Amino acid sequence: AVGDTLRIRMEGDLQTLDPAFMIGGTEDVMMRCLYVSLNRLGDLRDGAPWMPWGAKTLEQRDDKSIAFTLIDGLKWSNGLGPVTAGDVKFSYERIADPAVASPWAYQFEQLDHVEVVDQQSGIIHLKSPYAPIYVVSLPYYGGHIISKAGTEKAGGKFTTEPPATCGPYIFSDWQQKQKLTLTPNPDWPGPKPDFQKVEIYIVSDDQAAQLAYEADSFDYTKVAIAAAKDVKANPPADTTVIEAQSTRYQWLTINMLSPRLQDPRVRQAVQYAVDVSQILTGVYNDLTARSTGVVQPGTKYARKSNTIAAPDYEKAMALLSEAGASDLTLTLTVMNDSVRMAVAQIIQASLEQAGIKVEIQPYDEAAYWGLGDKTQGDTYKNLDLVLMDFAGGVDPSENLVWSRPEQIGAYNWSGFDSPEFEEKYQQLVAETDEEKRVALANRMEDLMEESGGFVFICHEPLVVVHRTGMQPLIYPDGHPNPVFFKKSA
Amino acid sequence: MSFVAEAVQTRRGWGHFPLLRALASNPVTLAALVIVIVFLMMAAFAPWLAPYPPTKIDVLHKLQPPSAEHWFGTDHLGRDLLSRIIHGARTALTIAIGSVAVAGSVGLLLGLIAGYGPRWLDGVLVLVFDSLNSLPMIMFALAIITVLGTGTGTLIFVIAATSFPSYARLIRAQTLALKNSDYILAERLMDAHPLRILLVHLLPNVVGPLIILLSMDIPVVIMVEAGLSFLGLGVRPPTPSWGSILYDGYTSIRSAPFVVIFGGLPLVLATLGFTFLGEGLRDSLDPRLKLRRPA
Amino acid sequence: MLTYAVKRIGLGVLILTFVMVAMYAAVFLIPGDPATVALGPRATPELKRMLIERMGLDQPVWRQIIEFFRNALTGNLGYDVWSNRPVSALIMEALPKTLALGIAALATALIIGVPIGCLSVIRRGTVVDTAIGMLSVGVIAVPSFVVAIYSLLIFAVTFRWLPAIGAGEAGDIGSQVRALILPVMAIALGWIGYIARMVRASMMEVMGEPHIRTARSFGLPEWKIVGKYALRIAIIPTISLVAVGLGGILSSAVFVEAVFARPGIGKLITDAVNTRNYPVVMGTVLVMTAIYVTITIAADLLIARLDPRVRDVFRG
Amino acid sequence: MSASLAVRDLSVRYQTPRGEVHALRHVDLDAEPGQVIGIVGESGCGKSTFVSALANLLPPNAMVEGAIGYGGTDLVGLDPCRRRMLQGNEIALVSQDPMTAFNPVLTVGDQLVDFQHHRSDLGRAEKRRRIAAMLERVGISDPERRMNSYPHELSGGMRQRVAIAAALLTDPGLLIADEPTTALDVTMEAQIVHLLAELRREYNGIIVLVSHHLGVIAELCDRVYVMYGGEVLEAGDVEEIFDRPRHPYTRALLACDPARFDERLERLPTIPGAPPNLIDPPPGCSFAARCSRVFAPCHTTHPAAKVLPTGHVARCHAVVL
Amino acid sequence: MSALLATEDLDVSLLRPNFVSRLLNPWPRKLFNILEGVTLFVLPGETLGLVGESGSGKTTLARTMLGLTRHSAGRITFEGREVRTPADFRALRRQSAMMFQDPTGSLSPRLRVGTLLAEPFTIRRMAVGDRSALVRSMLAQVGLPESVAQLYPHELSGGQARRVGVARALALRPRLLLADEPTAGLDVSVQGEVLNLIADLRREHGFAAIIITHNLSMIRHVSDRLAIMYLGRLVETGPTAEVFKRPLHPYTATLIRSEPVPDPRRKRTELAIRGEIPSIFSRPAGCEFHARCPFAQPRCRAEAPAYQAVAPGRNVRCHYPMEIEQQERDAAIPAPINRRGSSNEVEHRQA
Ligand SMILES: Nc1ncnc2c1ncn2[C@@H]1O[C@H](COP(=O)(O)OP(=O)(O)OP(=O)(O)O)[C@@H](O)[C@H]1O
Ligand SMILES: Nc1ncnc2c1ncn2[C@@H]1O[C@H](COP(=O)(O)OP(=O)(O)OP(=O)(O)O)[C@@H](O)[C@H]1O
Ligand SMILES: [Mg+2]
Ligand SMILES: [Mg+2]
Repeated sequence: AVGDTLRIRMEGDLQTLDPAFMIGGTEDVMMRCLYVSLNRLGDLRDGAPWMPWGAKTLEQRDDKSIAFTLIDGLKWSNGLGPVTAGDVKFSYERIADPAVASPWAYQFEQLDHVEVVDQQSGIIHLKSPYAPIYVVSLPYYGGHIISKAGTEKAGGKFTTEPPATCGPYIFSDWQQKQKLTLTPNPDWPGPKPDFQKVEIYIVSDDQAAQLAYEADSFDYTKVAIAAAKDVKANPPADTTVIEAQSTRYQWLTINMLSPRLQDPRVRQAVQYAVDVSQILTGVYNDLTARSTGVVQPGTKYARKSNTIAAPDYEKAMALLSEAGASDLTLTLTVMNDSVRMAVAQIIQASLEQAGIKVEIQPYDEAAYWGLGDKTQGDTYKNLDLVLMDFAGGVDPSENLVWSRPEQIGAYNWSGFDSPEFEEKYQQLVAETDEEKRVALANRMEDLMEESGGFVFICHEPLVVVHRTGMQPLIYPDGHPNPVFFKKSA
Repeated sequence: MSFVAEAVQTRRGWGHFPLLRALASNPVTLAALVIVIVFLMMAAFAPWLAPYPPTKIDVLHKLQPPSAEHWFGTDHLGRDLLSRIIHGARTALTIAIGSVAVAGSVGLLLGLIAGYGPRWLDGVLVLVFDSLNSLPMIMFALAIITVLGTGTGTLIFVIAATSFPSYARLIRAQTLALKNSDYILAERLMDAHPLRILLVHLLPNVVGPLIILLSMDIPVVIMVEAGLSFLGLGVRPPTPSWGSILYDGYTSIRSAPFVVIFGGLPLVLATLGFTFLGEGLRDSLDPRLKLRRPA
Repeated sequence: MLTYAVKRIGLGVLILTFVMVAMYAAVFLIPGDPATVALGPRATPELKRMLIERMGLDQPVWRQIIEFFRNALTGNLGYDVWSNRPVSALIMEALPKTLALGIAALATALIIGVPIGCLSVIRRGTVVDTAIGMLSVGVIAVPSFVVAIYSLLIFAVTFRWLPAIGAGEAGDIGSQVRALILPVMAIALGWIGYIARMVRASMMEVMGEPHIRTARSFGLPEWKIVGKYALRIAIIPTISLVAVGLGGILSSAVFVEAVFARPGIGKLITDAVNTRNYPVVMGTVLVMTAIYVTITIAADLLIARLDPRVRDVFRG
Repeated sequence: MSASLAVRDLSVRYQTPRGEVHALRHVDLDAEPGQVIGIVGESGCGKSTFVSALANLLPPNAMVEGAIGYGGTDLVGLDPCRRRMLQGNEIALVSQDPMTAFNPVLTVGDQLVDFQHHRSDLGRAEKRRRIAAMLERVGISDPERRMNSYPHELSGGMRQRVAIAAALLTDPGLLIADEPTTALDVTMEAQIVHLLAELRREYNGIIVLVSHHLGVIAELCDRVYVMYGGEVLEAGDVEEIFDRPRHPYTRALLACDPARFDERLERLPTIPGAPPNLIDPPPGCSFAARCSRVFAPCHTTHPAAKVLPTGHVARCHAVVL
Repeated sequence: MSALLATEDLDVSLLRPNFVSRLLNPWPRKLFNILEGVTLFVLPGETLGLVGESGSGKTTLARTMLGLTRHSAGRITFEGREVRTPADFRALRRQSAMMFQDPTGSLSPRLRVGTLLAEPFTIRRMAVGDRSALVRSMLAQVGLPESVAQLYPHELSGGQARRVGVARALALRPRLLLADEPTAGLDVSVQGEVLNLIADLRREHGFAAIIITHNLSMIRHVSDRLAIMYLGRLVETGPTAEVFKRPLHPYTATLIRSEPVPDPRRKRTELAIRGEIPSIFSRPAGCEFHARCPFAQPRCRAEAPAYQAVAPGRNVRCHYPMEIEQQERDAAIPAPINRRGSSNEVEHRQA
């Protein structure tokens, strides 16, 4: 049975409530409750369409300007007065300001400035046309609006105690690494959320979380992929299972900079030798299909198919001997959690069939991310194969951006250096015509696969269980927005 | 003299394996000895004993419950669990015996130096021992493993480096106790070289309790390896180890509990085996032996 | 006694210094920085630089260490890289929960393990002894996560007797105690075996001593001989063992804290290590080492209380 | 309480991995209340085994045969519960090493209170009063303070006094002292011997005193049992044994004691050879291998115990009635 | 004849036995004298008996003489030359040998007797032709069968271990033997064997011996001179026979009288000495024996007596040496505390 309290499980604790420095996960969920953004997204199962939220109106004036008007009665807590267009200007420009060093600055890279028209309305001016702004920048992460006066009073910086909030809920209690409690904001002018109280429980272990869900400790939780099959087959009582594809996409990087992989035929041999279907069955329980690229499947931008769609060990071996590399040993670098290790072992076994020996080299998360960083030395040139995954977005640009040449030595670990790709990327972000954008995105993924630097695996499945008596709303990033959870009759 | 005759006779009567016979006289110790020997055989002859290659993946038959083909079932990648456990014995015992041997030798050496050497050196060494003891293990393990990379050698190094202080303390305490014993004084009186005293007279007398302690610590090390596997710091996959089997089993503990159960079984058996063997050794070597770890 | 304590504390301070130097060396060795851990591809170089500066890692190591100790003396253990909350506050929130867990677990283990060990000695050589021996050594080898998961399944999911996760509501002792039961069980089980074994071993040693024969010669009942005459001596090595164990439990409660989603020191330090949140790591290690040192000193003093022979040596 | 002691044909064997040790063989002993029985013999001849058997404190690997009659009951066949009732009540033991005889972590007073557990009629305070009185009695000054001391705070002599006090507290009918002075200095030994001598004046139970110090035996005992190789070779009143020893072993033993000679000896007298192996005791007389008066039957026939008119009992072929 | 080894005013001081503070604190705070003003000599070929109660410092003295314990004041001379540096002591140790109190404990437990016996030669790197022949001859010398060479120390009986100790000590033909309690824990017969053995070997090789003991009845037969120690000081020295006949110090007299006599008709009725040896850490003021001395005078409580020569070869540390006021003293001996009930005694005698 669903009560007046919505109990949600998240994995990590809160670090900061400053949108400019937030990390994700719990923080984003919290901010969706505490702040407003100009627009918001719908459920990912509906394709996550965007709709106005903190703005009464939000319209594209021309390629480079968007006008907005805030809803009436939005008020800051702490007696800081009404929420104004000035606050919007402050929030966006702050994140875009390189001096602030916000990790989300890239989302507002194209922001020129925000023009304040009057108290409630303003115009967002872009440097160049940037179509993804409605789904990438405005509804989440950096799009949350903070109080100019409050922030300035706090010295321009704050972390877990925001100087003022204006969203449907207020942050009322925090038990470190255990529980966060949100209660309704009496000043909230918009539609009242269904739930009187939101509790966010912090449980990092998926196994434990599932047990705790069954023990009725909360009403909504993500489930480990390994357990998904079981949960689907025997769901706990009074439970609905949601299955979706998340925006986390996984692929195998084949590093062209590696001395062992300079020859395109060798890279292609690797591409031919990875049996992705085994990974999907073995690790993901066939909950998800093979991805054709990095772009979110199910959107119009997804490629129709992979160029190399099925493993061909003979071909791989032929390519290898052609390249004179029949005795190839490669290391496969991987982050040391159970899912990724399982994928790595299947890749290892699969490459073995083509005569490629693979040594798995696991790293802990922090060490792993430093491997491709050119400021940390030359390791990025020596990686062979890396199993990678990024959390992406629904707009293709968000996922393709990391393969740009300028990302070599940062996050383009394939060493994929294609001028054509860069050109197409620039066109993609500026283009507003959907047809053309689809063609651009598809071409970019073709380029990626042709380079021999990538084997696309999948977009990880998202499995969520929740009490039947409610309707959750999940953003494409896989995290819920508690404000729009509905009690079903 | 009849006493001498008696003594000589008994020596002969006991034959060449008095220790083995003494061990075998206690049924529990005998069982422990058998377990340990079985595990050692398993480790030695793993490739011949295992019904399947331990790394053979078969995703279509993953997490199969025990059956005629797979006596212990299969793991999350469809590998034969029994084969992995048999091969895992090799990894587990290599790491356990390796690190215990390394830690034991280092502890022995430093303990002797601390106990017999000059007092300032003793102070420095004790400080090192205590500090290493109070250093958080995971932090240390993480530092070493990220620098050296995972692998059996690294694991042995990490475990040895964190466990040798307790052996060193034991040896030091023993050495201090023996340092002023009459026979060491007698040797000093004959102007025996300190090195000779250390190696010929002190070493053989402190090493006994150490060996017993080491044998009882072997299962502890196996558990530590399992714990490090749990943190993703264990042996490099797909090498099977008891720790990694358990770790893999954890993710499917609900749907396929047999993985954890069969994966944990050798750990429990090995613990029983080595612990009781160690206790048996202690009882038959010297019933009054003080096996207390210095705090 | 006092001079002894002062000297031990001096030694403790030396150990602390030593450990902190080692920690800084480790930080120097371990690759990775908090920004890349938290943000992955979104971490900008500027942000990384900013965080490194905030952690003071851009300074020479010796300067960092001196700075750290100078601040630590004033109670300032640094600030969390992200939330900028004082590390001391984080520790103060996590520490009581872990202490409660550790102390409760070891107390439980003592309360159960010691009598079992005694029983084993009273019934030595019998089936009871062998059974206790097998069981107590056996449970040592059962990984605590297995106990944790299955106890969750039984007591929280099936019977719903006890809460599955968390450390209970702040200020509600009842709920805190209820939340403690399962984690305590998971940790204590292995320790029960360990303590029972330890008590039995040292008790068997004591039982061979002449004063036990004296007690026998006066016809004292076996339970009294074991439970009073032998235990008083046999418990002494167990105490230092438990002290070291308690020091260890505080940071090795990681698995159990993960499974029961108990916010504690173990979780704090592993999270901090995993995210390279070095100020938190340093502060926590300092506090944990200090606690470890304190506990061992306390154990020594306790032993001195229990063993008059040692006490006289301390009196000096 | 007082009753007489009659040991008949008592044998004790220890089970060891090397074989059975025949530590005590066919020992007879009689004692009346008020008597002090001395047991002498070389190391390893079974003295401790014998008194441990009397006090029911043999280690688990011991097997007992024969009978120990005490006040009409046979202690050997008694069930453990009844036997324990006798321990520390009827029979008390003062052991050899005062350094280790007391529990080091309990105060002397605590232990002495516990040792009176048979006296359920007394309260703790009364028991402590009795202890104080008894400590005073054995010559410990300031008994109240001493009761609160730990054993290691007392000197060896004092601890032995406490041990004697502990034994006396239970009003035993049989007081056994196994080498009570061996671990002590001459001066302490003299003081303990003196204390025992003083005590026996008012004590009316049996005292069994083990010692290999002939002087102590001579000073304290009424009757002496000379043991060798697990057997009693000669028994008799103290003057008889010291003045007119009949068994060659007794004679040799007495002759060895340098304290018997005031003038300096160039060579100290000795008994050549070593005691027999008790795993495989000789079939004949156990002293035969070392005896100066050995003749044919000694090696083959086990000599019977002969009762001499003087009250002597001797196990020797050479002794004629 | 000039002394082989002599000590003059030897002091040995030690930190209070607080091992923890010794462990942690290299600077000693308080000193206690374990030995104080010991002046003693041993002549070549002579046997000196060193007697005293437990804790009186006998073992410490022996160790100090060989440099195992450092002295804090005074001199040690060997053949007239002062022994001071470690090298001097090494040279001294080459010429002397020591037998320890615990016979088994002074043999390295993991080595066989054969190896142990050859050790003095191995350590000094002396060429020995046939090691087993050497071992055999050493065993023969102390009357042990060859098979003993194969045994470990714990397999030896007390007497055998003593013999091995003797063989080892005398292996290098020392000029001085220090024997610490050579008969402790042995049966009378074995005790005689060991002492006879030492005496025989001494006659053969002519070394001097210092025998430490508290067994008076034994020492009177084996020593030429006696030195009596009390609380770290010498209280009396003199030829053995004379000391036994006419003890000068009351302590010596009480020691002799405390020895039980193996004769049932000579039962002691009075107690020769009361009380216990005081702790070295709290030495009584004045004469240290005054608390236990039956003849203590006010002066004894106040003033420490000097160690003075009263007759040729006889020294005593007492204000009132015994023979001077013999009469008074005999009168002052305390009345017997109690006598055995006579009727009882008679009954038994008659039975
Ligand atoms: N628990 C035991 N197990 C086996 N043999 C034993 C045991 N106790 C004693 N013995 C053996 O029994 C024999 C007699 O020993 P006991 O202790 O009675 O001699 P004792 O006369 O008291 O000697 P001591 O004078 O040395 O005390 C010895 O040979 C001894 O080795
Ligand atoms: N290393 C030491 N540290 C502290 N005190 C010591 C040390 N060695 C000896 N003593 C003390 O010096 C005193 C004399 O000891 P020593 O062993 O020389 O006496 P002893 O006459 O040989 O006694 P025993 O007859 O018991 O062997 C004792 O009170 C002892 O406690
Ligand atoms: Mg005995
Ligand atoms: Mg001594």
